[in-house]
Amino acid sequence: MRTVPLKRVTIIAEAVLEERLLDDLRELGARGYTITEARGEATRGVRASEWEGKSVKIETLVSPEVAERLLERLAARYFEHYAVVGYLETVEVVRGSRFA
Amino acid sequence: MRTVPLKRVTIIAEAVLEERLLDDLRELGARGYTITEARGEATRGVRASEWEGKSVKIETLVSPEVAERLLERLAARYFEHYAVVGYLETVEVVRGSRFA
Amino acid sequence: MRTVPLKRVTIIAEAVLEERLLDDLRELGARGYTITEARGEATRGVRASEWEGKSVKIETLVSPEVAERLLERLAARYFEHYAVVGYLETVEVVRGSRFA
Amino acid sequence: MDALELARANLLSPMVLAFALGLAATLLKSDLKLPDALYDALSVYLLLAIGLKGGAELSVTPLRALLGPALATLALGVGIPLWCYAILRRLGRFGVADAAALAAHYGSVSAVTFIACLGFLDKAGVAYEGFMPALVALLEAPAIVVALGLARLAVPREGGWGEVLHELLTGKSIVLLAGGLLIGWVSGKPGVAAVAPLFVDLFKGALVLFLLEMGLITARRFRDLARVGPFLLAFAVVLPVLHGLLGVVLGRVAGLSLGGATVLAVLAASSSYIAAPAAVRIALPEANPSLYLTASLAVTFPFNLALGLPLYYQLARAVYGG
Amino acid sequence: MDALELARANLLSPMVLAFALGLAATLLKSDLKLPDALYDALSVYLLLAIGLKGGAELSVTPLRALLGPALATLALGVGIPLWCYAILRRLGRFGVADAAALAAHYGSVSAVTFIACLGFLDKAGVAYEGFMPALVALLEAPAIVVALGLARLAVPREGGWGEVLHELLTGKSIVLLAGGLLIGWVSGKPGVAAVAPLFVDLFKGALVLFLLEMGLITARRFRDLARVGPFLLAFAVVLPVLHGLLGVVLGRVAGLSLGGATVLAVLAASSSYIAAPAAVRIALPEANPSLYLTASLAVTFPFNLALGLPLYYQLARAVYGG
Amino acid sequence: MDALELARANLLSPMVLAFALGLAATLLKSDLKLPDALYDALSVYLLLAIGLKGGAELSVTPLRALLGPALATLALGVGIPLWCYAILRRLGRFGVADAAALAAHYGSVSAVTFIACLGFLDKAGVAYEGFMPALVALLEAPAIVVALGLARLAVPREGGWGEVLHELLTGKSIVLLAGGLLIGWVSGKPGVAAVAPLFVDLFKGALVLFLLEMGLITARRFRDLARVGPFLLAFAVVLPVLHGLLGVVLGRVAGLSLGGATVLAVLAASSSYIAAPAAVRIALPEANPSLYLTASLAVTFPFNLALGLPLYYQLARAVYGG
Ligand SMILES: Nc1ncnc2c1ncn2[C@@H]1O[C@H](COP(=O)(O)O)[C@@H](O)[C@H]1O
Ligand SMILES: Nc1ncnc2c1ncn2[C@@H]1O[C@H](COP(=O)(O)O)[C@@H](O)[C@H]1O
Ligand SMILES: Nc1ncnc2c1ncn2[C@@H]1O[C@H](COP(=O)(O)O)[C@@H](O)[C@H]1O
Ligand code: NA
Ligand code: NA
Ligand code: NA
Repeated sequence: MRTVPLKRVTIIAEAVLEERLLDDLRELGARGYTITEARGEATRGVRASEWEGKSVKIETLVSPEVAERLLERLAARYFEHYAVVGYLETVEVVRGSRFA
Repeated sequence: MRTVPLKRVTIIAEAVLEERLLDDLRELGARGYTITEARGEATRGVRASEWEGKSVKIETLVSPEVAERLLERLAARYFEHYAVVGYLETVEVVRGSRFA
Repeated sequence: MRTVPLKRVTIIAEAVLEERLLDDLRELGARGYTITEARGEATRGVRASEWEGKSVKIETLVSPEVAERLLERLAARYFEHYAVVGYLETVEVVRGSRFA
Repeated sequence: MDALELARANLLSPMVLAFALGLAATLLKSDLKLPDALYDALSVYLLLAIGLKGGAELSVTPLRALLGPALATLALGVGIPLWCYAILRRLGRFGVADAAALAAHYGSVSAVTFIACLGFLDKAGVAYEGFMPALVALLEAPAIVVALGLARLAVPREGGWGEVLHELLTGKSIVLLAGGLLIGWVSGKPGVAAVAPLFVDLFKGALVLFLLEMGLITARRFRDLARVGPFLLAFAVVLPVLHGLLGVVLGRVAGLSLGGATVLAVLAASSSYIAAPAAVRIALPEANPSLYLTASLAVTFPFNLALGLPLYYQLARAVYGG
Repeated sequence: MDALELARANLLSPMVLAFALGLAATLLKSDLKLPDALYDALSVYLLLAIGLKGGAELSVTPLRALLGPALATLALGVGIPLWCYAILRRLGRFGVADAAALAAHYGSVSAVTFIACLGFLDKAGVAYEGFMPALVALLEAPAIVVALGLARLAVPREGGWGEVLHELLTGKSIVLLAGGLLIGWVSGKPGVAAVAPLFVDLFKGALVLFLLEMGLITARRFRDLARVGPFLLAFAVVLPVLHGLLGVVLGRVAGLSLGGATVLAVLAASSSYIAAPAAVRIALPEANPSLYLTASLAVTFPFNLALGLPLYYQLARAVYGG
Repeated sequence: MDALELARANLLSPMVLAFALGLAATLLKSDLKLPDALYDALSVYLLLAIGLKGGAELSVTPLRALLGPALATLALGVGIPLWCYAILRRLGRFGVADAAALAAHYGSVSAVTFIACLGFLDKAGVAYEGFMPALVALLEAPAIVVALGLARLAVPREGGWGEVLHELLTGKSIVLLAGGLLIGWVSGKPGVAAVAPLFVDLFKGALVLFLLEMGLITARRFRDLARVGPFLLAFAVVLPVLHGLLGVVLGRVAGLSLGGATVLAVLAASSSYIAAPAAVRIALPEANPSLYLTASLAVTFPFNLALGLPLYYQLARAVYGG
């Protein structure tokens, strides 16, 4: 089976940010995303215990360039004031050329 | 801690396909799976916006051979008409020999 | 964007274990975690079909040392009697130094 | 009440207004949403409730009174998909899959339109046969089977009927309706009386909440209206009216009361938005969901709810010379 | 009504029929399922409702009237796990963990069986003491503690009692029952009257929905019946009957009315399927869940619901010479 | 009833006791939790229900009777955030963002406190104007706009008002309240009567369940009480009392009845815990949520519920010379 290596970017954020993050994804070139409801805590940090509410986990398969832009956006817009975690991995995607 | 490298195959699909995909998993030799409810969109594609409904995310830890067969099955049976995404990664599994 | 390579440890377990696993995480040095509700089956195993209940999926970004300790804890305390799966991957985390 | 008066009363009922509120909330991009679990719980409740009430009525009805109406219902379930398919293929130039998918939807039935009809008749003070819920259960599946059969005749495909039939007959709505009918029938009026505070008294209020959610969902479909095209838009309004008329006539022939014939008209005119989409998505994956979902949910359902109910009742009054 | 008549009326009540519908739906592989949140919400509701009603009764009951029944209840909570454990070890040849786990389940109590019993008695027109819900709260924990204690005597293990006791005493069902009792007791009959439309009038209907879901869950356990073995199958039917008889006798000794003794019999005969499984899974992980869950949920619960209720009532009538 | 008697009756009502049960369950680390979907469903229900009832009343009220009370409400919505901001900045030495965030919360309104107030007055047998729910809808947004405006005056920031205003005006609680009012108004008393078994009769019971969940949530905030500091603790009790007094006086000036003035007092005294936190989190992310959430939810809400309601009623009696 031919697969294409892509970046999977995962963003965990307070639910109140969902709409804005999806706008960012669209603007920066992501071709799709998947959301699951989550709950979590940053056990030693301050933030998460203060703003209690649901979290969302947003995953998107994107090209390395889009991944880079997404992480930059996270750092620029959200890290200062919000409870947001972002990370990326390389995954092998079937029919992956659709997404890059 | 000794771990075994295995493939983690992730399938995101419209919920209506859940039973069929699980049948495929069993038939092709997966020894277990985990399902989470998800929602998503393919922001530029056509499909996902048409068939609005819940999605499921199915994850299974399998040997590389089973992973290969699973991806082939996805391509053969579902890609044409359904909103399905599939990808794989290598993960290090504790007690992993159970699954391969 | 500068990222830090970290381990993402995923634990899938029967829901009844949630509190204990989170205690383990805190004790062993994880700085945060994210939980999603899941359901699953070990299709050929015995355990999961016996104890029917919800599962939780716990994910935590940690240093390699903490990851190692977590997996050891899983093996020591839970594998014998409980339906628990654990695996790890390397991911690239933004602002990752917070977690290690 | 005269015709206009009834139409006005229907439009200004809490049930139709709640639907409109749901539409408005989505169109205004409000963050209002009802939990999925509430929607699921309400649909279980509504189906079980109409089953129970219908069953309690059945327990005091001679079963042969059901025969004529049941045959009329089956005739509708078989006939409607046949001509819908032909019209959509010939006049509408739709492909096999899309035509069959739409035929399945318009031949099957919308339980919530049925329920709204009961509310409408109750308010208008019009009596109807208590066993009508049994006809809903009867009408749900046949049209879907006929439509899928038409698609297979046109384009043979592998795979048996087993899975499709099983899913249809054990689908949630049939199980709840038929189960409720059985429970109501076996435990009788006194049995149902014990649970009436939940299953009877709260019924209309629950319908208001349900229609609020239906409004939210329907409005999300509106953005696809453009894709549906003028032919299908017209189809989604004209065919229900014709089916309504046919339902009234068949109801009269089958010996139903004026109210019962109105209900049968609504069953015929309504189009499925739960059982048919699920079955069609599995059995006819190449059919385009944005066609059948949008026509059924975003056009026919609101039309029936807002205008169809009083219209079919007027048709029945005309036919019954009432 | 005579014995057979009562048994028939029980079997044909909406509540038992709803349970049967749930069983049938699962066995027919229907896709019917109730949202998890509905199940959780209904169990919160039912527990709080019986607490409130019991509490309002307590507010007009002299507390010393409770003393005898409370002692009888505690005696059952301590005694039942002792002989269950002995029987399972000696006669059944079960290991320590499995025997203790089962003893915990049969010594504790099933709130939903209790609730069904109240419905049964109401329908049969039999009065019972209003404070019975307090006995449910009292009976939930002791047997679990005794059974876990037996397991620790047999096979000493590290780890204190703290966590287990805390989880038992602050478990959801005890908190809701005891909390409801307190609220009902403090706010009294007028306080509870203000919320009666929700917590009293809807009670039976809610029970029907809950038993529908219980039927769905129970049937999923049926596939494990084979693993349970003939001894445990017999145990899961015979012991409840013996406990029912004992409950009647102790009820009489403790000065309960005929209806109250029937309720005590049901408490004794019922086996836990919420509090005990959760506690046992944590404290005795090596016990096999498919044994205790299947025996308690797939055998004893349906037996009590369908046949046990009228049977224990007959036993009470015999003992009371009624 | 005299003052103490009323305070006692309020504290011992099922509604306040259910809140206390929720607090106790969390503090005892019980595993009791209500499904999220139940909480969401109950809040949809409660908002829609008060809208419907208020709307039905509006349909028989001359609209000009609303003018005075509406102006009084708007005056509160504009004034309260102004002086709250000034006090918090000057006396409390809070930063711009935190002061504005708190001002938004105390100027806006808590629907559940309002609902509890209606329950209190009903029980005390005190009549109030039926259109009060309209004032809740009116009071929700203005204070938040004013407070965010103050923050922008102090520290100009980019980004328009568009998104914030849109989110405020289409927020779930305003849509449900205003939508319910419209539905009730258009369909009138007979329309609402048809759905009264759900939306009126069950209201108090639903409030008990909702307050149980509020208790669970509130207690989780208690751990942050220490971070809030003595100034804010005092602010969270003293300002509501002053706002309550002001509400009574304005109510009298605006021509409300004694009961209506009590309700207006409660509106003024209550602080938002849904609309304001969501708006502030987006528009003022640098404000510390543990300050505004804890003050509003863990101090002011319980204070108003347990002590404020009878207190504001006494104030109204004093002012009205009743
Ligand atoms: N080390 C971690 N591993 C996994 N998830 C985390 C971790 N730290 C934080 N999170 C998640 O990210 C959210 C926000 O974290 P923070 O920005 O640190 O407050 C939390 O609610 C968790 O769901
Ligand atoms: N680029 C993507 N990244 C992550 N998930 C995606 C992506 N594209 C699609 N999905 C998910 O896959 C489902 C089906 O997508 P599609 O087959 O493209 O219509 C969507 O509902 C999303 O949940
Ligand atoms: N091969 C697998 N891949 C993914 N998840 C699995 C796999 N096997 C088991 N699981 C998950 O782990 C849980 C416990 O499995 P077990 O310990 O094998 O009974 C199951 O309920 C599944 O959710
Ligand atoms: Na139809
Ligand atoms: Na027992
Ligand atoms: Na206020």
